[in-house]
Amino acid sequence: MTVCLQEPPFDVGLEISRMTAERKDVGAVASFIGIAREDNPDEGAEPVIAMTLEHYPGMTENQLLEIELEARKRWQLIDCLIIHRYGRFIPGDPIVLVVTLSSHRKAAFEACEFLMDYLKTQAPFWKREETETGERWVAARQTDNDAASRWATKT
Amino acid sequence: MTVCLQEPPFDVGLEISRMTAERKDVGAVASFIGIAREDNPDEGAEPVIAMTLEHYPGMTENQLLEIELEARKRWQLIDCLIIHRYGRFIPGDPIVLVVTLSSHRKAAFEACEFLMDYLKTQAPFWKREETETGERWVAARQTDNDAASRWATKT
Amino acid sequence: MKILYFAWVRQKIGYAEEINTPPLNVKTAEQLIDWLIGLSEGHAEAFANRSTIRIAIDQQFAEPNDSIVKAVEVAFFPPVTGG
Amino acid sequence: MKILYFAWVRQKIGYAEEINTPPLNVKTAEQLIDWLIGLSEGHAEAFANRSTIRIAIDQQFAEPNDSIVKAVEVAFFPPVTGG
Repeated sequence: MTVCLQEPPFDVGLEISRMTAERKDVGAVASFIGIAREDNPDEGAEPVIAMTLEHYPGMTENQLLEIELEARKRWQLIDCLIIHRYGRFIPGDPIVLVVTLSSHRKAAFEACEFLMDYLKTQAPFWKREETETGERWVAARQTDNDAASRWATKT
Repeated sequence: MTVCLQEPPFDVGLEISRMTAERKDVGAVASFIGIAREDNPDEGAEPVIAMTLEHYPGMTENQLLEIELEARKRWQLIDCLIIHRYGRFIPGDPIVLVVTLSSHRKAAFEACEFLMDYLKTQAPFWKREETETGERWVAARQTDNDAASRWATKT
Repeated sequence: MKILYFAWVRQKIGYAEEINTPPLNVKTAEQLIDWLIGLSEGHAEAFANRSTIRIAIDQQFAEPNDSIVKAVEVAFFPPVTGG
Repeated sequence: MKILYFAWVRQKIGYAEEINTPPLNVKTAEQLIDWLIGLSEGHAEAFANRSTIRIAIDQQFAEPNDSIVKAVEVAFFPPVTGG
């Protein structure tokens, strides 16, 4: 069970290998990688040159740990990993990695999706995008709130 | 858009790198790895020494292609990959890999889960497990049928 | 007509494949099973519990009532357990 | 009390952090905002649309009515957009 807040990139193959090495009880590994995109369809088609992810040092780590704890309470996970980067990214750069290990795929999939939904709404990160015409803070998405609130009824 | 039916192992990190390389439109990569487990709780705790996956040559490839096509019809996928192995496996060996790429995470997650549910029920594979006391064919799981039938209403 | 068997259906029958020409009145997958049962004890045993048998006609999943009249390849097997 | 600002709240105020001692009658996060607004034009601008402001008290998400009386650190920021 690991959460990492870091600037450097991560290696998804390596992380999954580490987590599954020597294990015979893992039947399912679900993973998700969030990547910086060039376009932001919500705000028109103006290409994004780069984005900077600001965060709240201290609180971010706490929230990542709380989100991870919540997932482990709700699902039978053998292991799980959250790596969230901060700093400046160009389109194509991976920003976040979530990996969940379970005996069966349902728990692995659900926990992975839950973790992403909660990261989007519960972790203090803010995105600023650079385009040719300037910079702008990315607005929170209602669809992210809706996605996260799906899980509230299951508590 | 690739489907592979193969005996050799796969490298999830390499596959994801290949699929995302040079792209600026991918925001979400969901992946799933199915791994041979030692225990089969459905049939008691007798440890599994190895398992052999038999398939229907010709039909298997067709079904993988059809399942992949169905996922691409239902979700806006930038790319997707199915690798399914056959042959003899020991606990810890990866058997199946599904990777889905999309702009947003909802499509990537849903398509990945759909592909796994359909692989479990629509692809002609049969598992035979070896234990200390002998061999047995793994029975189909009702939970797999239930999981697959969730998607039927969305057609 | 090529008839294929997989998993425990194959094991009970004793081989994976046979080329056979059923009589003209055998028109559906179900009727083909009725006819195959007469071929050997292994066939009878393999098809003893029909609700557990799945069918593919020319590599497409099929139902017991589906026609095999134009089929080149018919396969019988247990419910699939891949993934 | 340490007061932190992030993202465009920080930009409008002009700095990321201030140490301040609000008067004793400032007991909730909402009242703290009322008081901060008087400090500078930047503060007033940052808090102009309060429904878009999120609050953390001692690094826990909080509501406008939550008490800040014992708080060591209060943060104000827009809705989060990570992941």
